[in-house]
Amino acid sequence: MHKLWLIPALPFLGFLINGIFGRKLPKLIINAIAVGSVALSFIWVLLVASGCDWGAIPLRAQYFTWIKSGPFEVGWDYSIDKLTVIMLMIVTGVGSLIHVYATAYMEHEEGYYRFFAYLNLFMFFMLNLVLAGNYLILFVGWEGVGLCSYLLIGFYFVKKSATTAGNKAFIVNRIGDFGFSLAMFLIVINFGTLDFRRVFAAAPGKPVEILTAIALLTLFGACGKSAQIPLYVWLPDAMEGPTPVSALIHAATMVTAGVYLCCRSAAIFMHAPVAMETVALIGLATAVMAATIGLTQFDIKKVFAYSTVSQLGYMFLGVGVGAFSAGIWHLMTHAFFKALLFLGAGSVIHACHGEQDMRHMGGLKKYTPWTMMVLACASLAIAGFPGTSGFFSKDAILTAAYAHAPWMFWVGVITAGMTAFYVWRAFWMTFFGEYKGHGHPHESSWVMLAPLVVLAVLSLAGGFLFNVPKMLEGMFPLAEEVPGEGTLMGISIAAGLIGIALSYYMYVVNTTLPAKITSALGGVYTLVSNKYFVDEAYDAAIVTPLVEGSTAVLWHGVDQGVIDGFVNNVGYQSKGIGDILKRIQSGNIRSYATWVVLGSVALLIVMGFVKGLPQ
Amino acid sequence: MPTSFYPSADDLLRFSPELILSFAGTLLMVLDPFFRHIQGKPAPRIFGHLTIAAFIAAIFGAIAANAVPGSSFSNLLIVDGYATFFRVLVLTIGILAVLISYRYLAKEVAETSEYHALLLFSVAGQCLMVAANDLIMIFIGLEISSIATYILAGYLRNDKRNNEAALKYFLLGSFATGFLLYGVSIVYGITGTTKLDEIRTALSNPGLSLVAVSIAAALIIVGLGFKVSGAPFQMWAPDVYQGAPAPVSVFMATAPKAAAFAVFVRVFMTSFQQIATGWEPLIWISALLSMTIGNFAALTQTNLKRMLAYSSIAHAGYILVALAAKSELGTAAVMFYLAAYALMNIGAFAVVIHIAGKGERHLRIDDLAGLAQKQPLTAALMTVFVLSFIGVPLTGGFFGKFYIFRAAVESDLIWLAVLGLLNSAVAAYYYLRLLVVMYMHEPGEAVQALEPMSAGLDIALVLSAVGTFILGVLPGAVLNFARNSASLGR
Amino acid sequence: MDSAAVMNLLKNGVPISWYLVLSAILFAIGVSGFLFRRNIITVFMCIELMLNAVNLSFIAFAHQHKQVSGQLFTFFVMVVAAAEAAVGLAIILTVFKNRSTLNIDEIDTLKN
Amino acid sequence: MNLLDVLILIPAIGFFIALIIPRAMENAIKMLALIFSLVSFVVSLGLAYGYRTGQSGLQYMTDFVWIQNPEIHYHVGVDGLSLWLIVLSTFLTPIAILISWNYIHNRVKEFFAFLLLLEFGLVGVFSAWDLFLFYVFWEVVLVPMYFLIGIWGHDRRIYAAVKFFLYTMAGSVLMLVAITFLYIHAGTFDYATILAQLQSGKLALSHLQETLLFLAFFIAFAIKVPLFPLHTWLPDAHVEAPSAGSVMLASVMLKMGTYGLVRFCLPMFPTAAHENAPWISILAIIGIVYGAAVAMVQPNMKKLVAYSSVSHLGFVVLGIFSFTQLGLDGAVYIMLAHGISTGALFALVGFLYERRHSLAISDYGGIATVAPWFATMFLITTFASIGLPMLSNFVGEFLVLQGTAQSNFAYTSFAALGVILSACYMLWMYQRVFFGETNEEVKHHVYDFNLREWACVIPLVAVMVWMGIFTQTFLPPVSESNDKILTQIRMSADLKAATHSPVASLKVGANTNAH
Repeated sequence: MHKLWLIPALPFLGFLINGIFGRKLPKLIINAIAVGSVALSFIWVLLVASGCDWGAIPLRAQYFTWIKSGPFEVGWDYSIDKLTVIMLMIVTGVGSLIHVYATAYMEHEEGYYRFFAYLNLFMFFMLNLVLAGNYLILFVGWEGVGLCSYLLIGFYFVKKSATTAGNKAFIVNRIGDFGFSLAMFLIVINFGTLDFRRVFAAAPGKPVEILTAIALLTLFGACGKSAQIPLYVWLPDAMEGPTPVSALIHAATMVTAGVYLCCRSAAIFMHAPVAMETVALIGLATAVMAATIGLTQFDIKKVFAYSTVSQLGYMFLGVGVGAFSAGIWHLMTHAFFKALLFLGAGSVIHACHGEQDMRHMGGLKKYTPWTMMVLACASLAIAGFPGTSGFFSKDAILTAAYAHAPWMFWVGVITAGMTAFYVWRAFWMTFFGEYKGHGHPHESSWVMLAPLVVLAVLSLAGGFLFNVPKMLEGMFPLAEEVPGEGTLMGISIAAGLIGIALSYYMYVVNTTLPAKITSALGGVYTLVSNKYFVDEAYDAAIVTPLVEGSTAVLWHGVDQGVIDGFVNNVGYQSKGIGDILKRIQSGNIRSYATWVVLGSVALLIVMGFVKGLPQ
Repeated sequence: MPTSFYPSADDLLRFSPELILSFAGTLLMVLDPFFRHIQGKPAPRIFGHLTIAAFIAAIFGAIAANAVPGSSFSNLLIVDGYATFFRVLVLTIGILAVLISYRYLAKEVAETSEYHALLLFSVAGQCLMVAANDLIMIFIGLEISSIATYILAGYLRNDKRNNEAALKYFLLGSFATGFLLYGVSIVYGITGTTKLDEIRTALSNPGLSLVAVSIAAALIIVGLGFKVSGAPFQMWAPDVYQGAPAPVSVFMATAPKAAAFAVFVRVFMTSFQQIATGWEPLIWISALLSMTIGNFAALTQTNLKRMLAYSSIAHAGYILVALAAKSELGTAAVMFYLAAYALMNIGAFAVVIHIAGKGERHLRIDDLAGLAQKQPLTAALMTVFVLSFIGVPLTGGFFGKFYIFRAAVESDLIWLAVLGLLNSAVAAYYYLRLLVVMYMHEPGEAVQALEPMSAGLDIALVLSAVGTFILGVLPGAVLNFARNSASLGR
Repeated sequence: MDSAAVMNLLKNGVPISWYLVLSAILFAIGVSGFLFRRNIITVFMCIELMLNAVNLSFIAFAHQHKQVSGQLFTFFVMVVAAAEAAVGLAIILTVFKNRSTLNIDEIDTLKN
Repeated sequence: MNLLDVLILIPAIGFFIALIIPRAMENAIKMLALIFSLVSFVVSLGLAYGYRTGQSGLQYMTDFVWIQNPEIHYHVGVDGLSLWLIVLSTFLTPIAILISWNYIHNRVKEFFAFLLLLEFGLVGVFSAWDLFLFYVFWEVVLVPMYFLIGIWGHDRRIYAAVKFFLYTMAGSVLMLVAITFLYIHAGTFDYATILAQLQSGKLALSHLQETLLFLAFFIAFAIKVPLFPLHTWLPDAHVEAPSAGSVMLASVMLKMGTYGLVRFCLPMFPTAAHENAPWISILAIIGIVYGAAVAMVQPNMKKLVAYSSVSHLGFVVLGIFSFTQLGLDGAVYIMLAHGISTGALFALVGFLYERRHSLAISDYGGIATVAPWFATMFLITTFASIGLPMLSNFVGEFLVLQGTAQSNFAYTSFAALGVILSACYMLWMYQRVFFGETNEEVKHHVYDFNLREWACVIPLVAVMVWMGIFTQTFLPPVSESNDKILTQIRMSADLKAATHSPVASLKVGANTNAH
C-alpha cells in the first residue's frame, strides 16, 4: 500500500492542528505548521514522483471501501500518472510559495489561524481532487475546494459583500456540480463503475450519443469550477477574498480543476466530437468576452480576475481543439504568472494601504521596485513575449487551434492582443505616472518578495524548464505539425507586442486618449465596463423570480392558501354541519316526536321496500 | 317445559339477581326511617352502602346463576353467558353509579333511600331485560327500568332542568315504547308466540307474510333504537342527559343503553335472523346517522354534559355498526364495546361531577382549564378516558372500536368501517379539546375553587380507569367470554 | 251494507282484519294526538290511547290464534300503563309546579 | 428476554418511575431520564454490536401471544432496516433530554416522562413484527408528542398539536382498516406470515384490493413522512414544539413514515407500489424542489429547517420508489443522516433560542464573532445537510439519485435541482445569522457553548463525519435487508425491472441537457 495518502494527509493535519488549537498558538507555530505541512507534502510529492519516474509508471493505492451498495462500489482510491504528477507539483509547489507569502501578507489580520487552517484544508481537498482514482473521490475534492473557496472568499465575514460573494461562488459551483453529478450518474449507468481506468478503457466501445451526453454534462460542471460561460460570474466577485486566496485558489489551482477534469476525461471527450467542439467554442467565447471586460476594469484585482477567466478560456480552447497537453501546459504557466500577478497585485495593494483602484495608484516604480520588476516578468509572460513561459503554452494552443479551424486561431490572436493590452495597461497605470493615492507607499517585506521572485523566474523560464507536451507524451497525442508554424508564431508574438505598445502609448505617452476613446465608444463602453450586465440579467431572470415566486406563490399561495386553507376549511365546514345538526335539536318535545314518527315511517318504507322485492 | 306452578330452586337461582335487587329496593324504602339515624346521628351514607352491598350480592347471584344455565319460568327467562355478561355489566354500572353519587347527593342534600331504591329497581329491570326470552318480558323489563329512570331523571324535584329532562324522557320514552309494543303485537299476531326462539322457528316456515314481519321488526327497531339513542331517534338524549342529575345521566347513558342493546342484539340475532337482509340496511343507515350526528353536533358544544351526550350518540352509532355486521363477532364486539364504553363514560362523568360542584354550576368545557396543574392525578385519569374515547391503543376504547370495525370488515362492510373510523378521527377533535383545556390552559376559577376528590369519586375513577386500561392491555379474558357467549339463537 | 254481508257477519263473526284496522286507526290517532296537541295531559292520554290500540290488536290476535296468552298480555300492558300514569302524572305535576304551565311547547329550555 | 426486549422495557420502566417520583424533585427526574436514556443507548449499541450480517431473517426475535382472540402477538425483532433506526432513536433521546435540561421550567416531571414514553414507542415501532403491535406503537408515539408540542410549545402550540394529532390520526385509521382487512384474509397479524402468504399466492388479492390496501398504508405513511402535499402539519409542529420535541419529531418520527413504506408498502403490495410509483415519485420530486424553494424564503429558522426536512424526505421517498438497491440503500442512509443533521440543526437553533429568545433570522447576525465555536459547529451541520462529501447526507443523496437515475433519468435530473437549492437556503440563512455585523442583543445574549451543550453537539458532529466517511459501518446490514426486500418484490410481482439499456437512459439523458 503506497503512502500516497501522506500527500493530502499532511495539509489536513495542519488544518486540524491550526483549526482546533490555532487560537491559542503563537503566530510563529501557526506559520510553521501551515507552511511546513504544505512544504512537506511538496517534498513528498517530489519523492513519490521521482520514485515512479514522474508518472511514467502509474501508481495506484486503494485504501478502503467508501460506499458499497449492491453491485456498485466506490473505494477511496488514489492514483498517480503523468498528468497527476504535473498537477501535484503545481498545486503543492505554487501552494507552498503562496503560503509563505501569506504568512507575511496576513500578519495583521484577525483570525490569522483560521486563514491558514482554511488554506491547509483547501490544499487537502485540492490534492484529493488531483490524486483521485475515480470520479467520486475527485468529486469529494471538487466539492471540498468549493467549500474552502466559500470560506476564504467570505474570510472577512463581517463584510456583507464578502459573504455574499462566497455564497455566490458556492451556489454557482453547485449549479455546475449539478451537471457533473448527472454525468457521473450516466457513467455509472453505462459503465457500471466510476473508476477512471475501467471507465476510460471501456469508453471507446460506447455509443457516441452516450459519450457526448456524458462529456457535455462534465463540461457543464467544469464551466462552473473553471468560470466559463455561462457560469463565470462568480469568479470576479470572488476577489473579495484576501489576495493570497485569489492567487492560490482563484488563479493557480482550483479554477483550473475544470480543465484538469476535461483532460482527465480525455478518453471520453476524444470520442465525442460534438462535445469537443462545444468545449472549444465555450473556451473561445469566454476568452474573448472576459478579455473585453478586462479592458475596462479599474480595480486591479478585477482586471486580473477577468484575465484569469479569459486565460482559462484559452485552456479550454486548447482542450477543445484536441491539444490537451497544450491546455495543461498553459494551465501550468498560467499558474506561475497569474499567481505572480495576483501576489504582485497584493504587494501593490499592501503598498497602497489596501487601495485597489488603479486610478488611485501610479508612480509606484520608485517606491516598490522589486514588485514592479516581478510584475513586469509576469506581464511579459502573459503577453506571450517570446521566450517567456506564457509564450510557449499560448503558442502551442493557438497552433493547435489553427490546425483545427483557422478562424479560431484569429480570434485567439486578437484575444492575445487584448490580454497583452489590459495587463500592461494595469502595469503602466500602477507603476508609472504620478502617485495619486493617499498615504506613503512602501515596498513589501522580503518574506513576501521571495516567493514573488521564485515565481518570476518560473514565469520567465517555465517554458524551457517544463515542456509539458513532452512530459505527457504517450498520454495525450502530440500536436501535429502545422505548415507555416513560424508565421503563426510570428503573428501571435506581434499581437502581444502590439498590445503592449498600444497600452504604453495610451497610458504613459498620451494619457488623455483613453478618455476620448471611451466617450467615443459611448454605449458600447458602458455595456462592456458593466460586464455586459450579465449579473443583472441573471438576477432578473432567475434569482428574483425564484425568491418572489417561492414567497408569493409557493409559500403564501400554495402552502398557506391552498393546502392549509383547504385543511382549515374542512374543520370550519364540519363545525358548520355541527351547527346545523344542533339546530334540529329544537328542544321541543313535539318536534322530537315528529322526528321519531318520520323516522319510523322511513324505516317502514325502506323495510317494506326491501322486503317487497322478490327474495 | 316444567309445568309445576311452583318455581324450582334453579328457577329461583336464575332469577336471583332480580329478586335480590327488588327485595333490597323495597327493604330500603320500608326501613328508610330506621336507617336515617344510627345512634342518634344522621348516617345518610348508609343507603349507598346498602345499595352497593345489594349490587354485589346480585353480581354473585348472577354468576351463580351462570353456573346453571338454561331457561326458567316456562322459557320466559333464559340464563346464558350473554345474559350473565350484561347482568354483571349493568350491576357493575350500578355500583359505580352509587359511588359517584355519594358526594353529589350530599351536596344537593338529597341523600334519600328512594334514589338508591330507584337505582336498584332500574337495574333489576335491566337484568330482566337482558335475560328475557320473551318479547313481553322484555317489554316489562324495559318498563321497570324506564319508569325508575324517568323518576331518577327528575330526581331533584325543584330543579327546572331536572323536571324538563324527566318530562321529555318520560313522554318520548313511553311514546317510543308504544311503537315497540305495537310491533310486538304484530309479531304475536303473525307467529302466535312472543318467545324469541319460537318466533325464530315460526319465521322459518315459508307461509308467513315477511312484509308484515318486517313492519313489526321496523316498529321494534323504533322502540329499541329510541332506548339506545340511535339516530333518528336520538333527539331526546342530549336534552335529557344535560338536564338530569349528572350521576343519573351517566347511569342512563350506560346501564339502560347496555340493556337495550343487549335486547336489540338478542332479538334481532335470534328471532329476526331470517329477515336479516331486510333490517341490516336500516341498522347501518341508523349507525351512519348516529355517528355523524353525534360527532358533528358535539364539535361545537360548550357544555360538558351535552358534549358527552352527543358523543354517547356517536358511540351508539359505532355499536350499531357491529350489529349491522350481524355476526357472532359483531355480537361479541357489541358486548365488549358496551363494557369499555360504560367504564370510560362513568370515569369521564365522575370527573365532570367533581368539577361541576354544587348545583352543577361548572359545566362548561372551559371549567376544566388547568386541571392538570391543580390535580394532576385527576387530569391523568381523565386523559385515560379521553384517549379511550378517541380510541388510542392500550385503552379499552381502542380495542372496542377495533373489534367492531373488524366485525364490519369481516361482513364486507368495509366502506362502513372506513366511514366509522373517519368519524372517530372527527371525534378526536372535540375530545382533544378536553386535553387541551386540561393541560394547556391556565387554571380557571372552577379549578381554583376545586376541593379535593371525595373517596367515592376516587374509587369510581380509579376503578374505571384501571378497567379501561385492562380492557386495553389485556382484553383477552373479557373478549373470550364475549366470544363464547355470543352464539345466540342456537 | 246488503243483507248477505250482514248474514255472513252474524254467521262467522266479524273478520279479524276489521279489528286490526281499528287498532291501527286508534294507534294513528294516538300518534297524531301526541304530535298535534299542546296540553301535556292530553299528550299523555294519547300515549295511553296508543297502548290501548295495541291491547286491542293483542286481543284480536289472541282470539284468532285461540290462545289465552294474548289476553294476558293486555293485562301486563294495563298494569304497566297504570304505573306509567302514576309516575307520569307526578312528573307532570312537578313540571307544573315549577313552571306553572302545561303547554308542551314551553318546555324547551334544554336545546341545541 | 433478549437485548431487544430489554431495550424496549428500559424506557417504559423509566417512564413509570418518573411518574412515581414526586414532582418537586426535578433534578432527580432529569437525572433519571438521562440515565435511563443513556442506558438504553448503550444497550442499543450492544444490539448493533451483536448484529450479524449474512444471517437470514430477524435477529433478537421474541414472539409470544399477547391476546388470544384475535391472536395478537408480541413479536419483535431487528433486521438491517430497523437496526440503525432503533440506534438513532436511542442516540437522540439522551441528547433531546440534555438540550431540554434548562429549557424546560414548568411541569418538568411530565416532560421527561413523556420523552421516555416517546422513546419506548419509537423503539417499539421500529422493532414490531406484528402488524397490530406495529399499529399500537405507531399510535402510542402520537400521544407524548402531542403533549410535548401542546404543553411546552410556543405561542400557536395548541393549533399545531391538534393539527399534528388529527393529520396523523386521519391517516392511521385507514391503515387500521387495511390491517384488519389483511388479518381477516390472512388469519393472522404476524407480518412474516402475511408476507409469506402473499408471495406464495395463498393470500391472493385482486388488483383493486391490492391497490386500495396499498393506498391505505401509503397515505398513513405519506402523512407522517410528510410527502407533498400532505406536509403542512410539519412546519407548524416543528416551529411550535420545544427543541427536544422538534429534534425527536424531525429526526426520528418522520422516519416512521419512510420506514413504513420500505417495510410494509413495498414487500406486501409490490405490484401496486410499482404501478403507483410514477406519480408518487413526481410528488416526491415536487416535494424536494418545493420544500427547498419555500425553505429559502422563510423568515423563521425553525420553519426553514422544517421545510428543508420536507425536501430531504422527498429524496427518501424518491429513492424508495426507484426500486433499485442503490435507491433503497440511499433512502435508508438519508433517513439516518437526516436524523443526525436535522437533529443537530434543531438542537443548535434551540440553543440560539435559549440565548436570544427569538427564532427570527433577522434578529441575529454576526454570531461568528461572539461565538466562533458555535458558528463552526453550525457550519459543519449546515454543510452536512447541504450534502457535502465526507459528511453524512452526501452518501445518501448520491445513492438515491444514482438509483433513481437507473430507473428513470428524468426524475434524477429534476430531483438534483434540490441539491442546488439546498445550498441556497442553508447558506443564505447561515450568512444572515452568523456573518455580518454583530448587533447589540446578540453581543449581549449570545455566548459560546457551555459544557452541557458541547456534550450534545460533539456526538452529533462526530457521527456526521463518521457517517460521511466510514459508510461501511452502517450500509452492509441495510443493503442486506434492502436486497431481501427487492428480491421479495421481484419474486412476488411481475416487475419490469428499472431499465438499464443505454439508449433508453440516453433518450432522457439527452433532453435533460436542456436545463
